[in-house]
Amino acid sequence: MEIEIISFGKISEFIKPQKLEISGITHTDDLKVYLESSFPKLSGMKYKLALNKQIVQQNCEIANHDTVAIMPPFSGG
Amino acid sequence: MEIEIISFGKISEFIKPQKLEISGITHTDDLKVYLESSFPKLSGMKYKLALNKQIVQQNCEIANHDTVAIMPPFSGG
Amino acid sequence: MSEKKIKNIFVAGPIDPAFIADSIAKHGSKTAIGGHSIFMGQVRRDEVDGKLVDAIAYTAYEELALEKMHQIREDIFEKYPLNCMHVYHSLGTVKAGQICLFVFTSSAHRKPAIDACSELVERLKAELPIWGKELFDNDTHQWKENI
Amino acid sequence: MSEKKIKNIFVAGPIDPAFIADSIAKHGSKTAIGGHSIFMGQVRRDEVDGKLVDAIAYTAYEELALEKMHQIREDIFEKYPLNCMHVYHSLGTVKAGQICLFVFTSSAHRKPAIDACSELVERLKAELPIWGKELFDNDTHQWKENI
Repeated sequence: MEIEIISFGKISEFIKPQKLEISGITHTDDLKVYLESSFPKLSGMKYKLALNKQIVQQNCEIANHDTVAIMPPFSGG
Repeated sequence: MEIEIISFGKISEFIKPQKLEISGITHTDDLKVYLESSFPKLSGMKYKLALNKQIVQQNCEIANHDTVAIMPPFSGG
Repeated sequence: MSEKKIKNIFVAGPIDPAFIADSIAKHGSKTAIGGHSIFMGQVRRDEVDGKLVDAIAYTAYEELALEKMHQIREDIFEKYPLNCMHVYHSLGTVKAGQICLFVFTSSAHRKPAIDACSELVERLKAELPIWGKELFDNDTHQWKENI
Repeated sequence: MSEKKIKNIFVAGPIDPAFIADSIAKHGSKTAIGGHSIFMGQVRRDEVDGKLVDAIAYTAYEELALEKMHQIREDIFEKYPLNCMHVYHSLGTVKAGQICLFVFTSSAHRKPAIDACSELVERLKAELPIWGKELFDNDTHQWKENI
């Protein structure tokens, strides 16, 4: 299936917005493993995912055409 | 001796600034008794004294020409 | 003992929002500041026995209040790492909806500014010899009491 | 479920003190209010390894941030008896000394406004997907991290 990836803050410097063709990945925990191997810089970093504009708090199922945001720690204010 | 009396807030409505000739009164505790008998409305009220611009926390000695302020509870802000 | 510089905190009548904006803008050159905390007291149109508060007339034992404020200021500066502290209180008549108290603290990080501001407000209300007379719409009045 | 009205909190560039004054002045007609609490974040000219921060460039995951802010707003209104709550955050470039965050709460008595304001600031910093990029005077940058 195909998902859309967006990223923010310092992560946006090495992961550009893109469509990803993934297979065998059904949940966000699997996706994290996949992302960290595809983008090795990510593995040492603190980050959170948001799935379709919802922050991922626990392992969530991913569907075709979902949007996943990769977000480093927030620093507003 | 002679002392000067000033008053504030609701107390200023029945005790006007004035000089008081007192005798036999040497400390603020005695003065309170005297004031409450001279101005009966004062006796039911909460108030503090200030002696020469210092709030009276404990019984203080009064000297000739001192200024005593009679102050109801504060309500600034 | 070092020489005391007693600052005035009293302003005649209400505190203008433009004055507050000016005060904020002046801190733009203080680039070590990261957080500002402000408290403002506003006169409420309270209803008491069917009468409405039109305004509060403030009086103070000014010399004692400024002396006391000086102590409070020193205590707060000693307790919190502040860059700035400003306090203004109205004297005279302040109408309902107008501002009678303006407390403004600034620090590098947010916590000291926030904590100092709220401690200042508590201490001012409890310790400064200031009195508010609530003026009702039928020309009667009542002396306010802080609880 | 009731219809959600998602309010925008983002403003382009720094928050002008005149805007803050306007916001304060508008509350003059709300005569049930007795206390206002304000927090403002200001960009610090921090020094990092000999370089000075000239400005912070803010970006956000706007839709998620506004959704989250809506929840926070509802939580805070439920927890405190507030008359008003206003939050503004900059996007884009804010120079050292300029204001990037403005939080404004009002209530009949002082305590709810003060407590709600400080809780709001904590929650915004922790929960809103906003990122600050510190721009140094030698054209390098560093991504800020809230501690």
